[in-house]
Amino acid sequence: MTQTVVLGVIGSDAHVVGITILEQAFSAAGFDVINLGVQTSQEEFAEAAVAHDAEAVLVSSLYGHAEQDCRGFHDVLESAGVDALTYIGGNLAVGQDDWERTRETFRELGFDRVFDSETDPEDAIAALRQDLQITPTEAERLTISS
Amino acid sequence: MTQTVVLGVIGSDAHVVGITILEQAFSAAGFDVINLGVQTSQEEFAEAAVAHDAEAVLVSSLYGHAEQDCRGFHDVLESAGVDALTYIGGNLAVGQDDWERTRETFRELGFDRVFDSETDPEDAIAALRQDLQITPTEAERLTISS
Amino acid sequence: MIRDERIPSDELRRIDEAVRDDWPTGDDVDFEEAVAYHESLPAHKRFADVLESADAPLLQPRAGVPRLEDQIELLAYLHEAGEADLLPTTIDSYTRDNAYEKAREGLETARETGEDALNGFPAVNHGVSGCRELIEAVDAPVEVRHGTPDARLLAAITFAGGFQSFEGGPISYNIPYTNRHGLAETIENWQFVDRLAGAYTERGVRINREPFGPLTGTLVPPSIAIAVMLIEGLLAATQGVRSLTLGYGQVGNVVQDVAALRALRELGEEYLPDEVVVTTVFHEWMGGFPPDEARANGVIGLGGMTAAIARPDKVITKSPQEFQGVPTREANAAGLRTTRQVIDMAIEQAIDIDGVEEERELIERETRCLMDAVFDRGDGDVVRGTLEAFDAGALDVPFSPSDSAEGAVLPARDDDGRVRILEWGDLAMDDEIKEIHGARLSQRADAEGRDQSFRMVADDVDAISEGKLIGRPRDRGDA
Amino acid sequence: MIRDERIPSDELRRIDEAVRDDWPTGDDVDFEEAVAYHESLPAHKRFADVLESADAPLLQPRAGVPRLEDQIELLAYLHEAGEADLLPTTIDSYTRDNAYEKAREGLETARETGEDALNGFPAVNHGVSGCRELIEAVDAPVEVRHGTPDARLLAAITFAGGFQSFEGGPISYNIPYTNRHGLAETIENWQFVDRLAGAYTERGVRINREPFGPLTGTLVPPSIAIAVMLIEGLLAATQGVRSLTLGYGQVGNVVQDVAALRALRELGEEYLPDEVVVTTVFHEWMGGFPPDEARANGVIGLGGMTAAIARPDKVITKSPQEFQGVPTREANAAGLRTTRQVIDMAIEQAIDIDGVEEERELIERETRCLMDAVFDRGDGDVVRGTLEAFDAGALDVPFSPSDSAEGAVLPARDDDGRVRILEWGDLAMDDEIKEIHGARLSQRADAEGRDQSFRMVADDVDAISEGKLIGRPRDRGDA
Ligand code: B12
Ligand code: B12
Repeated sequence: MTQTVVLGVIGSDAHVVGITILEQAFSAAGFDVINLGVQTSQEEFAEAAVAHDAEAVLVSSLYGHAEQDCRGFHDVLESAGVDALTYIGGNLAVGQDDWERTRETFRELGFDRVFDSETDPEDAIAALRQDLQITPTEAERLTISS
Repeated sequence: MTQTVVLGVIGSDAHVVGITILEQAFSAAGFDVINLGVQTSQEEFAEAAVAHDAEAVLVSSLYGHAEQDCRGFHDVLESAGVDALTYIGGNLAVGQDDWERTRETFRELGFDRVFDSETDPEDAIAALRQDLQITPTEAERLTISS
Repeated sequence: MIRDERIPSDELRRIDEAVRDDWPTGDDVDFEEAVAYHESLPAHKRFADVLESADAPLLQPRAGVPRLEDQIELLAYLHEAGEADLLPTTIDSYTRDNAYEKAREGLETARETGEDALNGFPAVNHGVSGCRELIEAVDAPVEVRHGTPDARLLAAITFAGGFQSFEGGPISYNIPYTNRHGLAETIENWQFVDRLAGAYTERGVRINREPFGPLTGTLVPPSIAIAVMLIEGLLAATQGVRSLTLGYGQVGNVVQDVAALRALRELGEEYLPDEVVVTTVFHEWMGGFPPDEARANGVIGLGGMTAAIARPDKVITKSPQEFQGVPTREANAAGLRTTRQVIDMAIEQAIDIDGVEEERELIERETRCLMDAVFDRGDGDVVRGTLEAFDAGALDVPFSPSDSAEGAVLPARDDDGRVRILEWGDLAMDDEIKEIHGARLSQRADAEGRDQSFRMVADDVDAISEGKLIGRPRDRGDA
Repeated sequence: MIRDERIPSDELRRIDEAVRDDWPTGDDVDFEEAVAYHESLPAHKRFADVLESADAPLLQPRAGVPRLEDQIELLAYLHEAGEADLLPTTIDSYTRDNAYEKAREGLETARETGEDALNGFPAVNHGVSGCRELIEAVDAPVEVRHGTPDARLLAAITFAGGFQSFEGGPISYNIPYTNRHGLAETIENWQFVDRLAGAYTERGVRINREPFGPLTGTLVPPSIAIAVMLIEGLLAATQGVRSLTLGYGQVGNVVQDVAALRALRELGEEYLPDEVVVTTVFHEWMGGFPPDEARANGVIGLGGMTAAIARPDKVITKSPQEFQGVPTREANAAGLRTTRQVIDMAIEQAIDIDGVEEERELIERETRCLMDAVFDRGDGDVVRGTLEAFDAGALDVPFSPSDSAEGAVLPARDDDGRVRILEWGDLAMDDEIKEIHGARLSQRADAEGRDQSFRMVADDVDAISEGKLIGRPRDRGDA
């Protein structure tokens, strides 16, 4: 059974290269990826998560307005009845900010995991597998023995 | 009347390019330059200063051992009866030291002026003229009107 | 249906008034008074003149902070400590979205808290007088740099505010920057911007216009970038622009970059009307940077070297902190000085590299294919041709976030590191050229012992940030 | 009279014992045991093998601090954070002067106060066991780098201590480094060093020897540097050295630097016996650096670019703090990574520059003139020829602090930035070549509207540190 993830760039941000890579990587890893593209609103994320019964919502932000763009996001998700993991990643602060502070900010906004822009897609995939309790080794073993 | 300066690189230091430039610059500015070359000992400086009745002793050091090399230098000059201005310049500390601290160290060792390696030869010449109370404008005026 | 025709004066006036009604600061614009203001500026602040008369590449950074005093200080610093020849004012994202109210709030927060709550300078909210304060306070020409699909009000205010150069264009500030605006709409918006620049030009105030050459900054094949520059140049010329700086973003292969800059200049001279003064701008690598300042300095060094060989009129520099976020002013100035040192050490040398002419010819042939497709489809009208070519994917931009471009073209590097096209989509290109690209890419695939695939593209996207030019398969080592 | 002949075994033993008597730590050297020790080292610590089998330029920094633990930490850091392929151990100035007692005191002070009271690693005082601790603790091959005219004890101890590469030579570690040693004396000293390296080589432990190519680091004409490399290579080969890395310091003109490195390699292959494996090392700019890290990164970038085109076997990197003093380890590692990034981005590209072959031919012709002068004067004996050539000024090094060289040669850049010779002194050079240089320099003088003079030389000496390659008269601006 494939798991569905919703992916998009939030706010007015149009940096598309990162999610293009992520879409490919998550698809290659066996996920069903709903890619909403750039400049996606909080509501569009919520609607897509509901419509596709997503296990996870992956938010990308590069342009430095992530904090403003994500305020209230988890309320919107909740009101829409979304009960999915939420990850955010990319370049999350304006300027040369301290990463620990940035991570804390987004944890407090409600995200389950916060990734910096050095993140290798494989790390995010590993994290999601862990959070969704998919053991890749088992999955692989199954594939091999099937 | 031309004024004599003794110039040399102290200690085991063999960086010759700087004093080559300085020799030319001080000569062009009208000084009589006694260039002792590299790897000059404290005693050699003192002897030359006495022999040529120098107004100033210009010590260069680039390789980072200036402090060790200059310890006791002013005693040696004094015992030899040298009563000249003493300048030191170049790269005076090992590593990325604080310049103000370095300057203080060499002032305490007895140098009248301490120059960093960004020094333009013209600045050193101007300083020497000032210390020897040669007003370049007057000198120039004399040259022009003579 | 919108066409490539000059906006009549009365229409210009009508739009101008409507646009200026969008936000209170629009009221302060008075064209006649603004012309007089520009005339009062000293020669060394006249952007077009300074750029066009320079005899070596001028350097310009990117920089924008919300508060006026901070922006003044920042630019003065970049001018002095960074030795920048030309200065920028980068506009914040809300203003680019025409969300002037949000920009106002951000500016207020910035003023109250001292924090940079916006990622740029909200020029519309600073208004004509704020802009002029900036122009007067700094001692070099200043350009507005942004990424705004609908930049009409921004242009009206910044032109009146004393800025004499304005980046962007209907394609280059749409396709890479947004998914919210149709191409017809942005062309119409930019016809106004160009017409306004043309109106100043007619009055002797030559506003310099600079289409944004790097597009998505990510492995853009040179001919695609150049075609977009020529189209935007033609559209601007129609509206009366007479000083045009065509742009190009470094791909990292020296031969290809030098060839592309030559092709850009030559085709610019050829395609644009004689009365337009064409200059070129080279952007240091616009794709993903290494997450390490030392390595970033290497990327910048290669950019400077390329600029020294190609001799564009202007270079937009990057900072060693590009990866991380908006750079500190020190890092920004450092990027300028690193670039300056490399250029100044290399520019007096005769460095003629084999193969540049051949590559230039290839790029020119490709560009002509694309331009022909535009002219043919538009029956001679560039606007119609552009709309139809993008609609059909005959013109396309890789990694486009916009639905206005098919986004079907996929680039990859060949074995020498030159950017070629792996997936053509519906791009209007001769078969012979497609074969050349195909051969080069299969040569690389053979060398790497793998198929041509999206994996290769993804590897190339990451390569420079991971320390290499070409994204070779990892397990096969460096060679 | 000393000649170019292999030191007989018994003589080798005699000198070895005498030298080791100079300082207590000499006692711990046992040749047989040392050979066994080298054999026990893993393959990736065998300097010659690692260098000779590499397929891309290996990077090596300079670095030396007094205390053993600090040196281990420093090298480990440069290996990991700097990604250095080969590691150095730079020796302090007292040890270079054979002032082992002063070095001992400095080391003691360093140990007591924690301050770096010496400007390098006093390997003689650390002794065989200290050296081995270092070799074992770090995970790459390590070279001894110094500047020691009489390096016999240093060689005996460091070879026994597990180092497999040793920089220097009788000319290159005399002329630029000291005024206290005659050339005949240093040749004799280095015959011993080479003979000792040869003794290890005979036993299968190929000690890599690296003559110091940059000489005074200041506008050294390539042919002079190459001639010195060939002479030192020949002398080393006579004593049994079989792994030789010939060096060259960047002058900053890309064509000349690439040509010089090619000439160095080709002439090295030609002049040295077949049984010697010749490799080359390129030193990033060895003259005065800009007093600004950002600009210094530009200088380093140009060095990396040159290396990518010329592809030497090894590159010695500079740090952005070169101007200031001994760099922090972070800056040292940064210089490595900046270089790495430029090389890795450029090396897969085909960059063939016009005029390299022509310049290489010129450099080779010049070098042959100098070598002929040496062979002629020595009647076939390189030692005699070298002594007489230096004595007569037929071989000379600009900016030499040593009385062993006439120091009459004065270099200056031509209008393209290539280093030419302005004052020949008694240098043994064909008139035709002198005319070529003369013509190039007068072309520059004309372009600058001034005479060829020492002023021009002084301007060139300062140029790179002031941001340019060529020292143009200041009031005439950049062009
Ligand atoms: C290319 C680029 C552009 C292109 C974008 C083209 C396009 N449409 O995609 C152009 C030139 C148009 C552009 C425009 C702008 N840009 Co820009 N851009 C970049 C650049 C150089 C590379 C981004 C990139 O493509 N990287 C390659 C991809 C593969 O990596 P990535 O995006 O980081 O994504 C990876 C990871 O971050 C992670 N990831 C990302 N999202 C997520 C989400 C999750 C859940 C997870 C797990 C992981 C993850 O995985 C991805 C794949 O490996 C970066 C700087 C850099 N990184 O070097 C600046 C940068 C992101 N841009 C910046 C800015 C400010 C802008 C502009 C606002 C400024 C301007 N002057 O025009 C505009 C914004 C326009 C808009 N509306 O969005 C800033 C952001 C500053 C900040 N955050 O503090 C940066 C950092 C540059 C800088 N130093 O100033 N940009
Ligand atoms: C060229 C050079 C060499 C050449 C020297 C050739 C020669 N014989 O001259 C070689 C390669 C041989 C060399 C050797 C060494 N060098 Co060296 N060298 C340099 C380098 C790159 C340039 C120096 C130079 O010629 N500058 C150009 C001239 C015109 O400028 P200048 O010397 O600074 O002189 C000007 C000013 O300083 C000032 N000035 C100088 N003296 C005085 C005196 C007075 C009174 C006044 C008013 C002004 C003044 O005016 C001068 C003219 O404008 C510098 C780093 C740099 N600056 O970029 C390192 C540097 C000086 N060297 C250094 C070191 C450590 C060494 C060695 C010990 C190391 C080694 N690994 O071999 C040996 C020492 C050998 C010895 N016994 O002396 C260090 C010194 C570190 C410190 N002080 O903390 C430096 C700073 C490099 C570094 N960052 O590590 N070096």
